[in-house]
Amino acid sequence: MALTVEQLACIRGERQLFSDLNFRLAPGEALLLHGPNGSGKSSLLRLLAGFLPPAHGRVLWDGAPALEDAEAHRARLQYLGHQDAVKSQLGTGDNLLFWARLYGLDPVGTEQAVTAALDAAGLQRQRHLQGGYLSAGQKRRLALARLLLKPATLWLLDEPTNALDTSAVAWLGELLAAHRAKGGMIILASHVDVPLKDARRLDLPEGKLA
Amino acid sequence: MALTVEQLACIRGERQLFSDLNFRLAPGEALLLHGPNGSGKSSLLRLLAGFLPPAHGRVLWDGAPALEDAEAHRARLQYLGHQDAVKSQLGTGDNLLFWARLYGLDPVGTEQAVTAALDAAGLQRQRHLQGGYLSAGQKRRLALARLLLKPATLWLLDEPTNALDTSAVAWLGELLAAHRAKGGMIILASHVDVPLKDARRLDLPEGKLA
Amino acid sequence: MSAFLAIVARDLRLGFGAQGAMLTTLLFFVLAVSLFPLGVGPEPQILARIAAGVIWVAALLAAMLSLDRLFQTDQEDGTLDLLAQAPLPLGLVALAKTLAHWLTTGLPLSLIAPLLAILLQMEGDAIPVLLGALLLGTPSLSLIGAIGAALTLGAKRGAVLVPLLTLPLVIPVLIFGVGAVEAAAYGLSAGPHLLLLGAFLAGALALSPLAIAAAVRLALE
Amino acid sequence: MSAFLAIVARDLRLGFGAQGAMLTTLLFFVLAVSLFPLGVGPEPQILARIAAGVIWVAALLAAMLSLDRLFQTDQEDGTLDLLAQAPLPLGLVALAKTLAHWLTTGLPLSLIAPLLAILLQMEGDAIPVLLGALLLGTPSLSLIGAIGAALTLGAKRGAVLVPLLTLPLVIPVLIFGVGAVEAAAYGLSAGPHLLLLGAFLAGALALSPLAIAAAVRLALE
Amino acid sequence: MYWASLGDFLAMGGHAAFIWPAFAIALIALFGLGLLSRWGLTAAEREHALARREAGRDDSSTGADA
Amino acid sequence: MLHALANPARFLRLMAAIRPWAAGVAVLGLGIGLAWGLLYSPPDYQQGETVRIMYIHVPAAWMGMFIYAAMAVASATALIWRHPVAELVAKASAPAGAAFTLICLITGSLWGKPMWGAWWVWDARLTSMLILFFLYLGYIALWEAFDDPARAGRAAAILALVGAINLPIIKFSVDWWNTMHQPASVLTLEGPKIHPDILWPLLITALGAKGYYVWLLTVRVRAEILKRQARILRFAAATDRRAG
Ligand code: HEM
Ligand SMILES: Nc1ncnc2c1ncn2[C@@H]1O[C@H](COP(=O)(O)OP(=O)(O)OP(=O)(O)O)[C@@H](O)[C@H]1O
Ligand SMILES: Nc1ncnc2c1ncn2[C@@H]1O[C@H](COP(=O)(O)OP(=O)(O)OP(=O)(O)O)[C@@H](O)[C@H]1O
Ligand SMILES: [Mg+2]
Ligand SMILES: [Mg+2]
Repeated sequence: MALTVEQLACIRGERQLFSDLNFRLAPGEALLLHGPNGSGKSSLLRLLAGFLPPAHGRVLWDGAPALEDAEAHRARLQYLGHQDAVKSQLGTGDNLLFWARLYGLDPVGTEQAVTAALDAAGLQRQRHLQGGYLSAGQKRRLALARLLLKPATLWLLDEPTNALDTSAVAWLGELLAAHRAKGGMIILASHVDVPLKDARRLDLPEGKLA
Repeated sequence: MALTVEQLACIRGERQLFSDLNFRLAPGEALLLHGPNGSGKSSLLRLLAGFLPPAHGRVLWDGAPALEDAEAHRARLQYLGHQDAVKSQLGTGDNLLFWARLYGLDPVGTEQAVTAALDAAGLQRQRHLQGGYLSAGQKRRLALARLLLKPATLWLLDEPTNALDTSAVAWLGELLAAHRAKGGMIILASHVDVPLKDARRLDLPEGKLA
Repeated sequence: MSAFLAIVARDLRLGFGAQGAMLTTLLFFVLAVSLFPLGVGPEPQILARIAAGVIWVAALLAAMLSLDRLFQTDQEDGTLDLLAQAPLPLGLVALAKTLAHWLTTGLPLSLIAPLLAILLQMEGDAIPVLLGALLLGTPSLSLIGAIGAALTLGAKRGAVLVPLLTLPLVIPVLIFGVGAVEAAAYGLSAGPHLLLLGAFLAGALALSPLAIAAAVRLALE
Repeated sequence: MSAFLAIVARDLRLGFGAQGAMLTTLLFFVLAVSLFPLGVGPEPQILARIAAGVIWVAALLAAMLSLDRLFQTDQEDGTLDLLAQAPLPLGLVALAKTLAHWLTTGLPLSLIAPLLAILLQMEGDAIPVLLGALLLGTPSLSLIGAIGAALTLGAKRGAVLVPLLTLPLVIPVLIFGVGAVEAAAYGLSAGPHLLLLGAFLAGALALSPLAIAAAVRLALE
Repeated sequence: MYWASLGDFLAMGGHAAFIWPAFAIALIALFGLGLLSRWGLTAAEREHALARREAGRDDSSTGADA
Repeated sequence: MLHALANPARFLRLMAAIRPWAAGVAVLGLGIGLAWGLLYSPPDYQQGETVRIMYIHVPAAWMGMFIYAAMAVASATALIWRHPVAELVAKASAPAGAAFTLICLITGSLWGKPMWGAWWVWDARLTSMLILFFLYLGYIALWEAFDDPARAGRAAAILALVGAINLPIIKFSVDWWNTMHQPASVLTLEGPKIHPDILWPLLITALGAKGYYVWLLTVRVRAEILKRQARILRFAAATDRRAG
């Protein structure tokens, strides 16, 4: 099990963000994306998640093209973007419940999984509060709690620590470590320090000419 | 010119977030708000901005109740919340242009002010790009650039560094210093280090039961 | 005043993108009206009889289509916070946004309505009255709709009540509007109906900024 | 399947709950239909003559009301990204959301239509046919409308654009729908019309998930 | 030639008010659209040349000037 | 080659080669056909001179329908082979199609006033033409509603295809709708009545209209390609300045 990226290039709106990107990620490994604003970190994550077609190059999973079989690719990854995907009209617990159901947890397991995830994220007290009333950090915690609801090998995280307080950052660190210990892979974009040991680092420069 | 807060308390949805809050801010001073997620930093800022009525206590400006004369209060402050208020269908430059017009800059000054603000924020190249296509950090820069369009004494900033890269954080540091040097006041909530020298610090504990 | 105009100009560009604005609404309106002959059949006498109703229903729909998002998008991206902090009373902000809405819906559709009336074989004498009634009535639709839009923002559980509150308020506009045209078509005086439409508009103009401002402020808490 | 139901259930809660979308649709429908007796006058023959057409056109227009937000709110808060990553083909996700839309618009509107038909003096025999035709036809409206909603994701002036794009495409539904009711009113068999409505629905059911999925994927790029 | 005189021709058997506008509108529409398109092309050519000068690529290797 | 549009030299050369011929066909076809129709063809025994409107009306109707089909084919090409030029061909076709459809509608209603006594009746043929006009306008509006041409192009292509599948159904249903009610008019120039003196100018005008369409395509597609290239160059220039 390994993710290999070969000569990847990305174009947004006729502008080339990066090109000739190569890296390989084995189980338990983590990759930290760095680069100035607008350098293409989020775009790279969206590309790896299969939202954006690569302008050039290949993404391989165990040597086979990863993006072609969209269903299999979806099954092995979890994506967390800049947005929290919290529905403001639904309660905090109901927000998670929906994702648990969507990810196909069985009805009995669902309740337990949601309770466990809320506990882990420190949102027990907010369980019945509408998503719209949560504070910014509480919303981000809720988004992170979703990671616990679906087993996936590859986590793609876009600035997960935004709006988190220190204790939540520590919790995220534990999450990441546990995921890697189970053989998971992580690609994470961030401008600030993230509790992620021995991560490799990929610097994206400002976009260049097509 | 000074902002004084006396015995302030805030209740959200029947839950008391903080109470008996007291502080005083003189020109050139800055206050850093700390506290875990959901402790009420954003609520305090919104309260000071006049969005939320205080549950108890008073906010004074030069000794007079500040929130009663809403118009005067609006005129002396700039508020930057968690959200960037960037319109995705408008171009980056047009986004700023709108705010400049709204703040009553004269037609000649408007263009210049917008160009200067875009330059400062490092968004010259994105001037004609739609707001929706900006990266997260670019949106945040755009929101910060708005601070340059309206002279105001009191800046209320809610986690301004979220999504900013290191160079943008440095720029923000300069902005803050310049504002204080001109006698401005700053109240800023953040979970990470902000380049703000000699700021006083206010810790908000977890909310208690009302 | 320049702040007021800035909001109007921005909303015109946003909702509808300056030039495309009028055109899209017009097209939509023409399309909605042309559905009726397809449903009711092509007989001219019948079309002429229902013409006034058809045009007013299409106008109501056009007004409602983009209305519920009048304040919502601004709230979701944080713009409403800053608009409330603008050097302009919130009532005027609301009025500016409502004006932009009317300029992109009510106004263009009123102007094209006479053409549609001809397609629907409406009585010639009734057509100027139709134009006048629409010009007087559609601003009320925008204003009352804006109250509803603002109420949806703040209302927590009660949002279901919003259509119940606002739609009944537009019924008078529709009744007087249709009434004016019918009166003219039968050779009676449309004056009283138009006067009532005008009075309704005056009332809406005076009261709805207050109601909208109150509702928006509630939503920002 | 459980993932499919989870989406339907969630959208129903979002639709019924805060937005009051269902009530708006119903009220608009009733308001639109009840406006015609005002214009046309109380003559029963004329009312009966236009009843089927008016009800169908009003249904068509009412279905457009909340349509532009079918995918948009989910896109704006990032939910659509995650729905596209769900262990469920995007076409089915789209189908689930469309089903929820129909359950909150087409279904209640069909159920209330017989009442309106009685008010409009429709032939008694035609009323069950009207109900059946609406139940068969309104899902097609939701399906084709969802294509329009997906295509305009991220577009300017989406609210007006969606009906503009979809109304021309759903004209067959209107024509077969009215045809069924009129046939029944004249004592003819409504069977062929209903069959055509069913065939159109089958086609829409088969093809529109593909088109919607393609359009949504485009919007996520 | 079917027509006896120019007057006959212009009168179109009494239907001039319909026939001539029909021809006029059609030709104006086609001609106008053609003209607009030509102007659009000229504008695009100018913009393209400008952009290319700005990009410092005055060579004609993009082959767009065929 | 990252941008398929960066070097569509062959395509542009082909278009440039076609353009003068297309222009010639357009001018000659429209000129001869319309002059023939106005000057030499006989009036109809029933419709009198108004029948001359047919020489614009009918070719315009044909072109309105033909161009939509061409647009659908181009859109399918764009979606399946991801060929950006096909997208631009579809985009460039839409105004031409809308214009011909509008001409058909206007000339038809100018014909209808003397013939039927009404500018407009809700006849099946008229109605389906009106719907076609709306389809064109919707397509154009969708293109205009996006600032990112890549997004707009593919969204519009999907719309054109959905419309193309639905168009025959719409036409069928509208035809059939109109027979339910009293048909509003009976067109008299059907089939055998078409005299060679009428048929020839009609066909020549139609050929001219086709030539006009091809000429318009060569102009508009070229403009679109240049505009896109200019955009690409602009981004490149901005990036260069920054890097250098
Ligand atoms: C706005 C009004 C009208 C519209 C939209 C319209 C539309 C059309 C269309 C779409 C066609 C092409 C049919 C085909 O070839 O399949 C057509 C053909 C024709 N139209 Fe019209 N029409 C209108 C009014 C009239 C009127 C008033 C007349 C004359 C009384 C007329 C006479 C004809 C004739 C003679 C043809 C050629 C028939 C044939 O191809 O066999 N049209 N029209
Ligand atoms: N349609 C478009 N046309 C031109 N440029 C575009 C378009 N869409 C996106 N871009 C540019 O592509 C870049 C996208 O960057 P992306 O969001 O991947 O950056 P990022 O590295 O995640 O930045 P941040 O640190 O701010 O989150 C931005 O510079 C943006 O301006
Ligand atoms: N209607 C309500 N009912 C109950 N609790 C509410 C309601 N509205 C808000 N709250 C709570 O009030 C608090 C608001 O916190 P606020 O947004 O001010 O926090 P913050 O300190 O800014 O947090 P963060 O660091 O995450 O931004 C949250 O804990 C939230 O759950
Ligand atoms: Mg990013
Ligand atoms: Mg906060």
